[in-house]
Amino acid sequence: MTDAAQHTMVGALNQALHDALRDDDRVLVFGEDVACLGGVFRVTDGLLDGFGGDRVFDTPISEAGIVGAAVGLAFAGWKSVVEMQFDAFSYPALEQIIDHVAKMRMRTRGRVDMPIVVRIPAFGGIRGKEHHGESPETYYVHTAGLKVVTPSSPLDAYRLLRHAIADPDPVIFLEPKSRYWPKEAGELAFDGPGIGVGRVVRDGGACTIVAYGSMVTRCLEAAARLEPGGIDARVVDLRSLSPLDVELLERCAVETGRVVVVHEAPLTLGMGAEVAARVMELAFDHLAAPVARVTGWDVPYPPAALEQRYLPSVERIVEAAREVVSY
Amino acid sequence: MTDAAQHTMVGALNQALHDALRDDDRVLVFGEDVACLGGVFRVTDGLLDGFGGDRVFDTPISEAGIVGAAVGLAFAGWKSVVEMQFDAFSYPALEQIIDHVAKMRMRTRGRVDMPIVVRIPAFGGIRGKEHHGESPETYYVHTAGLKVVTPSSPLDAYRLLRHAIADPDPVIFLEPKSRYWPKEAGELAFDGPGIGVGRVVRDGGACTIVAYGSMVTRCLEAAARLEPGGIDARVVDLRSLSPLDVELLERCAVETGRVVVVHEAPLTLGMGAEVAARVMELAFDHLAAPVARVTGWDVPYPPAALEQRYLPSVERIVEAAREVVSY
Amino acid sequence: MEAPEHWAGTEPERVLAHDGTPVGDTDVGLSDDQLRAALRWMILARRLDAECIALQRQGELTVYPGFEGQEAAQIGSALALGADDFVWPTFRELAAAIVRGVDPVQYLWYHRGTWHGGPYDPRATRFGPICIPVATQLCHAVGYAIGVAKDGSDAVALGYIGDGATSEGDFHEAMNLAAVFRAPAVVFVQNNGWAISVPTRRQTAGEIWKRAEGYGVPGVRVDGNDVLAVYRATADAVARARRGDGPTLIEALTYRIGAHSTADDAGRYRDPAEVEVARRFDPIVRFRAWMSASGRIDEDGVASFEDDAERFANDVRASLVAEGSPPAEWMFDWAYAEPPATLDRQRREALG
Amino acid sequence: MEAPEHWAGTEPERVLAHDGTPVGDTDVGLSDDQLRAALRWMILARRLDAECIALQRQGELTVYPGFEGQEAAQIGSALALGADDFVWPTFRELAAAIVRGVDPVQYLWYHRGTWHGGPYDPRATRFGPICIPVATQLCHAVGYAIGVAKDGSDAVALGYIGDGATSEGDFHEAMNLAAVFRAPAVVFVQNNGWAISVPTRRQTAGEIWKRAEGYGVPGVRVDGNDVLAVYRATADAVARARRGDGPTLIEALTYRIGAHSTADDAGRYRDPAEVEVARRFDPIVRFRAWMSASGRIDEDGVASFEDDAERFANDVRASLVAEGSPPAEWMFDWAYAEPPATLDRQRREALG
Ligand SMILES: Cc1ncc(C[n+]2csc(CCOP(=O)(O)OP(=O)(O)O)c2C)c(N)n1
Ligand SMILES: Cc1ncc(C[n+]2csc(CCOP(=O)(O)OP(=O)(O)O)c2C)c(N)n1
Ligand SMILES: [Mg+2]
Ligand SMILES: [Mg+2]
Repeated sequence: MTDAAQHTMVGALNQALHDALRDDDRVLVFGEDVACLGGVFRVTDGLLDGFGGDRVFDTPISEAGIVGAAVGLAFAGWKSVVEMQFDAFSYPALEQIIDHVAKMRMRTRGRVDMPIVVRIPAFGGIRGKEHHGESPETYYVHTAGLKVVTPSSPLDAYRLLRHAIADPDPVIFLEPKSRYWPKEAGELAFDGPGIGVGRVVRDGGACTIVAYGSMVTRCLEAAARLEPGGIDARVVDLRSLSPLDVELLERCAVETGRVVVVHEAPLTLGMGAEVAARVMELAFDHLAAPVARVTGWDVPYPPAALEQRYLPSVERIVEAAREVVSY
Repeated sequence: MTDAAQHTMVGALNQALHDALRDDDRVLVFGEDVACLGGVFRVTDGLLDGFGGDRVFDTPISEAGIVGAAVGLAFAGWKSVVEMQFDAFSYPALEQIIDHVAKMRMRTRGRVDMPIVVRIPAFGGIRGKEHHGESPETYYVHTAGLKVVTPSSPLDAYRLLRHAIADPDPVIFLEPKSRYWPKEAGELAFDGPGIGVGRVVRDGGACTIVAYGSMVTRCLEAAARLEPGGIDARVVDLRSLSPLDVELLERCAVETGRVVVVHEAPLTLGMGAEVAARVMELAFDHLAAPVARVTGWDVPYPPAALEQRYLPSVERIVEAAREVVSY
Repeated sequence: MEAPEHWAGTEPERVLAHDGTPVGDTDVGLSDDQLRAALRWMILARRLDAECIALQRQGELTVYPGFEGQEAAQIGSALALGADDFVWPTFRELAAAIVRGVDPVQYLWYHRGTWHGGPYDPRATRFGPICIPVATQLCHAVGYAIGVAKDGSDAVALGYIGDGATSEGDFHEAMNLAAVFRAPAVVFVQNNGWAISVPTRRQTAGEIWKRAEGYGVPGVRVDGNDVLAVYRATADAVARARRGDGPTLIEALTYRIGAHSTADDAGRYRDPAEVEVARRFDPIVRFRAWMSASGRIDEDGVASFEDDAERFANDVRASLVAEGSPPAEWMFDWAYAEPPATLDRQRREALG
Repeated sequence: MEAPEHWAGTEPERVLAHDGTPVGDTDVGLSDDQLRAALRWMILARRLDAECIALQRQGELTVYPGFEGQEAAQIGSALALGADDFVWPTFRELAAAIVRGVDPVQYLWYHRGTWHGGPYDPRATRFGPICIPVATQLCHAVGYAIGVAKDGSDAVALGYIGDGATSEGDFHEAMNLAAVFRAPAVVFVQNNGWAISVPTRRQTAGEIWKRAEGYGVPGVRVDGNDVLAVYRATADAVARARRGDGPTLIEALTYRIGAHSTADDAGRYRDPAEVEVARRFDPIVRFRAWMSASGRIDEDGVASFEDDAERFANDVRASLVAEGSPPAEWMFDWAYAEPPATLDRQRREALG
């Protein structure tokens, strides 16, 4: 891998899985269509050939069974990286995830780790069918015992997935489908910020725009549009939705005094609610304006024809930033 | 029913189901152990005798199947009131609830209503076993297409359940187990505030304590403790978690300038996050202090021996109120 | 390979041999006109399927899951239903949909990304919304069946499901509920050998129809490429349900000739030779052979059906491509019976 | 009523008739010492069960689900396991737990509300955490079985489940996964006739063991009150799994003599006459009759077991009531491997 190398997120995730399987022979990769097909998005392409059917295998269509099996495999000392084919198809596994994946460590008084990674191609924006464009993060972030992360770029996708697989705790790994194919140049490296750490992807002092996953790029576009108008917006990529990097949120809120949070998920109890509440708790006296939330609407995710009317647009983000700045 | 009559919440809910079955012959009541046994909490006691096995029936242990059947029954013109035996046992039905109960109306362009009520004995405080004391509201409140309500008193339980059953949209009805047995005197009546409307259960000007379900009583106790110290706290019972009564939240925030929100669910993305975010959006310039959240900790619900160390105590609520007032 | 591997094991019920020669009683209760109508539907359906794939290639549909090879399974079963019976489909039953009278253009709104589920009226057409989360629709079918039975109607609910979806918990819960409540339901499994890239042998170690006994209901294995056998097996199951004798599980052995969908590349996991073998068992060729051999149709008759199919496909295309985008209001109009105040505010923000 | 209704249908495998007279080969592979040990365990277990109910009445346990009548099913199956085999229990397998060497006091921490799941070490005891969401543990059992097989171990996973829980989707998914992967797993259904207030006939319309064929695995129906038959059926299934021949589904016909739990009032839904009938088939009486008739034990022998049971129950009580409350730190200590900063803050707030 040379510095010049260009990576898509699909390629970076594939490399991360490959390297994790290579570095730790307790790692398994399984799920629906992940082996022979290499996954419907090709994220697991070539892993079967590289590591054999004992470590990389296809399963029947049984999300609860897949995740439940991962729990049993953890008792047997295996680290499972399972794939839920699309966001909504992780819902059949929610009982296993909430009741067991998240609680087994506490239940066993720390005697049994749950080093399970649940990979979920998530979020919308790809003109997908119903149930193929949802943002399930709230269900997981609210569930104590889980960690939840989502990358916004190929290089960070590699790093976060390596960290997730190495983590002794269960990690829900949300992959922004709409960012699967854009390329990024650089070296795929494990080192660098892990889980629990957010990052500033654009500096600025006028306001802080907080986002994650698919929305980070849009926020950067918005920031670029704001610049000519004299508004230099800082953009934060949360990366880790649980645990949240509250120190970073506090610092940005204190330094800029104005915060906008952006996500695809519906407004009510979306991540923006937690970000807003934390920012108020940590930086109330520094806030010059209420935290603005730019999110999907409180309706089911719409069909392809309307999804761009549902997702936060660059215009809406720009508008919100202008409002908090001029508040 | 005379004004003097004393009602427990179990009795009020039972009466509401009885009256709904009597007033509308399209209403069905089914679930695990609801018919012959009358429910593990006796909420459905006597309904089988009163209305027969065609309208009140026991099912196999199949939460997904129960809720899925309710969807099919709605297509056939039936209004199902189903019971999930305990909070955590509603999780196997989450896929059916999120993918179908919440979305079917939109999917069919309004052609098919989903008049389904999912009754869930919820929250903790009864020294229950694991999975018997959880607060699942966030999973439902974040799901667009659902309504979510929870009563805090017997008389309101009757009213809310009647409204929920009459509602053409699906309603998740959370019953605070720990409030099942205390009595309230008065007449069980359908009229009065419906879904989407919160209520002030104690007036006061120093601060507003927002709660729902099981925590309302504790907040009233806290308010009583604060009074001698010269802090007259207003207490709001949200009643309706989705839709939220944002007008009421705005008014109270504007009038008192100080808000505390209390719930059993873990802090992160619990209802308190949404309340805090809304209050900031609607009353920023009137806020004298950051909205304080007094909640369960971000850990799995603990065993009986520790639950009172997990649940918001009167002391913690009092403490938080003092802090926002003296901020 | 003699035949697709998932057809091995118990011999399925069959009326016509693969070459169209009768091996059972061909009087399955269909008049000659109805038999001709069945053949016509099969020819129309296949032509429409090809048109949809073309429409997708041209960007008029987002993703399209074809059903080539499954015409007999879908049409034979759909024709066995009465007007009041209700179909609960997956995402692959366009052939059954048109037989049931669903407007194909409205149906295709779904694959065009215009609206979820299919905007046709599911109550009026007695054809449920297109269902994506596999197996979940069976619970709806069973609930519906329980509901109509309560109303004293003799209507039956038929739920389609694929081989892969039978691995889901909802398949099991629906089957068990149907059996316990003796619901007037028919669970019709189209075992087309594949669940995206996973062959039936890696989906289950048993024969799907054999699961019936465990639920205490009848199970039937039928040649899903024999439209007469499919019709008879379904008609029997429907009659049983109507009589109040409860549900039936039908496993129809067929084959997915195409890829899982236009987004799928079957070449990555499936030997083309297998498809060539499967093509030898084409359901239309078989039925047509018997129809002509038995003097029920001649070349001209078939030719006229093909003309109809051509016109049908062209009409569908014409109307579909003329469809515009749905108004953004639709996002807000039907989320709730009356939108809450908070949502109204969002609506204004979104549309204003 | 001759026998509990859910025992009707297929005759279960049986070694001893209800009165203890042999009806099959009594040499099931247990030495006389092992047979005496089995009887001793059954007597100890029943005495402990009674003690737990008393402890609950006295407020020393929160809620307790008794297992009276299921001693043969639990102990016969548990004794058929090897040291490396792993049990995945429900909430009612205290008898199996003590046989497997789980400290009953630690086990009862669960029912005392001291800690979830049972604080015993599940890896060291090869006994999984007490599992409440019914049927979910079977998926763990199957995953564990798949995992140990990957390590070349010949260990087997045995998952217990109740009749009612077999209606859950997880039962189906676990069975199907086990079959597809030929996992070394045994699914042991204790059909005790009731799921709280719901009798087996309203839980399923078929016979549970017959579901096996649909998954392509062997199914066995055994008299769950015949400890020898249970032992043999389980030992055969375990041997099959060890050989790499995959999973087995066992339905053990037994009876829940007590209420669902100390919180339940069975009088509301169950005819006491049914319980009286069931008592005639007591598993301990049956086994003990054969043991004495065959000269394997005498009155003194039984009396000494009863003394052991008395001591055992008293010791458990003494240690249990001596247990204090867990420290509040425990809430925070194990939620994550290293608690995140945000949680540390909460910890200080809670404990400080
Ligand atoms: C709950 C759920 N999990 C996963 C998927 C993704 N998915 C769509 S179709 C499909 C394969 C279905 O195979 P089968 O049931 O045999 O139907 P077929 O495609 O052959 O018609 C899968 C896994 C889904 N739609 N729903
Ligand atoms: C998923 C889920 N739903 C509901 C319950 C509530 N519940 C606890 S035990 C029980 C009955 C179980 O019956 P069965 O499986 O026959 O086991 P038994 O109690 O007879 O040992 C039910 C419904 C649960 N624990 N888990
Ligand atoms: Mg298939
Ligand atoms: Mg039972």
